[in-house]
Amino acid sequence: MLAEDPFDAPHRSGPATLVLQLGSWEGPLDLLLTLARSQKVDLAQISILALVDQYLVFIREAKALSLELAADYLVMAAWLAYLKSALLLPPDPEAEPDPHDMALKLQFQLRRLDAMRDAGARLLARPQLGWDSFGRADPEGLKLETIARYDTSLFDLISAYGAIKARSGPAAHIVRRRPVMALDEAIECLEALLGKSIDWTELSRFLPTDLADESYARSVLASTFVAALELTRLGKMSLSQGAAFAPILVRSTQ
Amino acid sequence: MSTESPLRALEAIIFAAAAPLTLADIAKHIGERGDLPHLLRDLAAAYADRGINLVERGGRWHFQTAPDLAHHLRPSREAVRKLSRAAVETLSVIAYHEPVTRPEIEEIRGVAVSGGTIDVLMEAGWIRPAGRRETPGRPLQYATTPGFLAHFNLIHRRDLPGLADLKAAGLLDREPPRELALPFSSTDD
Amino acid sequence: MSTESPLRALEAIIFAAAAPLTLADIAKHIGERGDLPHLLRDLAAAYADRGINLVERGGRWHFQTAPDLAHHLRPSREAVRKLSRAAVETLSVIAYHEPVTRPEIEEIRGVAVSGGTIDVLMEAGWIRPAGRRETPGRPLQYATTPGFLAHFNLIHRRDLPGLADLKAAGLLDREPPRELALPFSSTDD
Repeated sequence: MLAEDPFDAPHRSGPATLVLQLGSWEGPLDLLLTLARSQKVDLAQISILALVDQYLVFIREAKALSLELAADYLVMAAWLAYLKSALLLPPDPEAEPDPHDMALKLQFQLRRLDAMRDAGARLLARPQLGWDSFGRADPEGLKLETIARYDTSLFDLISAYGAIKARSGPAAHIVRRRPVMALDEAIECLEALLGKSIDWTELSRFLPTDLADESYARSVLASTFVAALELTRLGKMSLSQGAAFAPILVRSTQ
Repeated sequence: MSTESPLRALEAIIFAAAAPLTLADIAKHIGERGDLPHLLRDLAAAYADRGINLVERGGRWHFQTAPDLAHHLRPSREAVRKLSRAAVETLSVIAYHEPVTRPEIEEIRGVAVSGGTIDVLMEAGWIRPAGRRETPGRPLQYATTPGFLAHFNLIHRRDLPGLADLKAAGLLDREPPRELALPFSSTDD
Repeated sequence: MSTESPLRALEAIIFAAAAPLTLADIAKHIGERGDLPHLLRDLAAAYADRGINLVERGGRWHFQTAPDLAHHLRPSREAVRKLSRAAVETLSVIAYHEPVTRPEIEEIRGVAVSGGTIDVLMEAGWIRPAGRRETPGRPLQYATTPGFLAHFNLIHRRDLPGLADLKAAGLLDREPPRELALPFSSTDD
């Protein structure tokens, strides 16, 4: 045998005589399947123990060659090592999960993946549209023409017109004057009432108490509060509140 | 291969082609053969009575559906539809105020009229453009058609109930009762 | 019209259509008739030996050229885009297990399915999202399309190569013989 360039020579691994090219496997299950097929028996008859050994040898060699192994290959190796020891131990009825079930499941997975590969190959071997048979390249196309017939009666028509006329007919709008205290007014009031007082005083004490109109009273309350905020912003007074919903205290800073 | 084989290949080639094929085009696929015109005539004869015919147009061959079957390929069906409220209202404004411009319709209805609404009424054959108003912007006017009168069983536009009639019928109330029986409510009258 | 007429109309309709037609599609053009499946079979039989065949694919009918004539039709030298191995495998997993979720595909293949693979198959029009599985996480399921059946010349999913054998062998069961966690099945859970 001729000496080969060591960089060209494919690395061969023990029983499986596989080319060490991890990139060509789609994960540990794929590698396992390739190894299993090298046993040249029906996958249903595969020796799981032999397969585990093949895989572990493969991984060991890969490590010896300092090849980068993806983590999932190592996880699989650890799991298979565990499976192997469980299979070799005297049967333990308490063992959970049963290692023989695990071996069966692994065999099932391999057979299923193998079956799917085979199915894919058989699919691709079928005559394919666009390669073996061809559809019409330039069909005229079919078209359903829908002729709309509108089911609208004269009543629909005139009642619609009636509705428009009713809608746009003369309408009397009565604008009620809502009693409000304007913000300017509230600022003026509060500033005047506060004067030069430097004692903390409840804001509510500055509200008029004799208001009969409830909506006006609410407007006064709101406007006075906003006025207090505005005067505080202008630095003319200070605001204080001990707690949420506690009385709001104000005092002049002038 | 059977003697029929060239015809099979011929029909497959012409069928799958993206455009009608000349004799030279066909020969590229099937190989040069002196009897090609003859084969094509045979194939055309075989299809003559079918729903698909092989025809020659200007030296190019293609399959097409038999002309007498066109009604199957573009069948029409009648769909009964309800006009949208906007369309009915727009139609009524046009009917009562024609010729009327779109801004006028919008003013009367109090809402914008979408182009789609006009299109639907036009497609239904009930309204038509009726010249331009000689005012700034020269807006297009709309009017109803004889088809409109026919559909609503009106001899003349004057037969539309007037405002007084509408009021009497309670149709100027805010919420017109839809089931209201009116003397003129039936289109069969 | 002659008794042959429905077949003529049928062939014209299917011939003119831009895509395979369901019975319902055809009925829209030819009218409802109980013997439509029968007529279609008759028409398919009439075309069986020709260069153009009438075929049913997933309940949809279309004309296509006979596969044995591919050598006359194949665009010379035009490279077919080859599916990646991952895509072929994913496609077969979906076809044989549908409806199937992505975690299930990953469990069967033993590796994560890249989004690109699903995309390629979706773009080819061969797979489609098929609702969510009512299990925790409500994962999306995938199934094949009529286009998949048409592309691979399958009348029905039943005709997938080896489907019956795989089913009999229990290899298409959603649950493996026992519920056990293997290391490669847990990565995406």
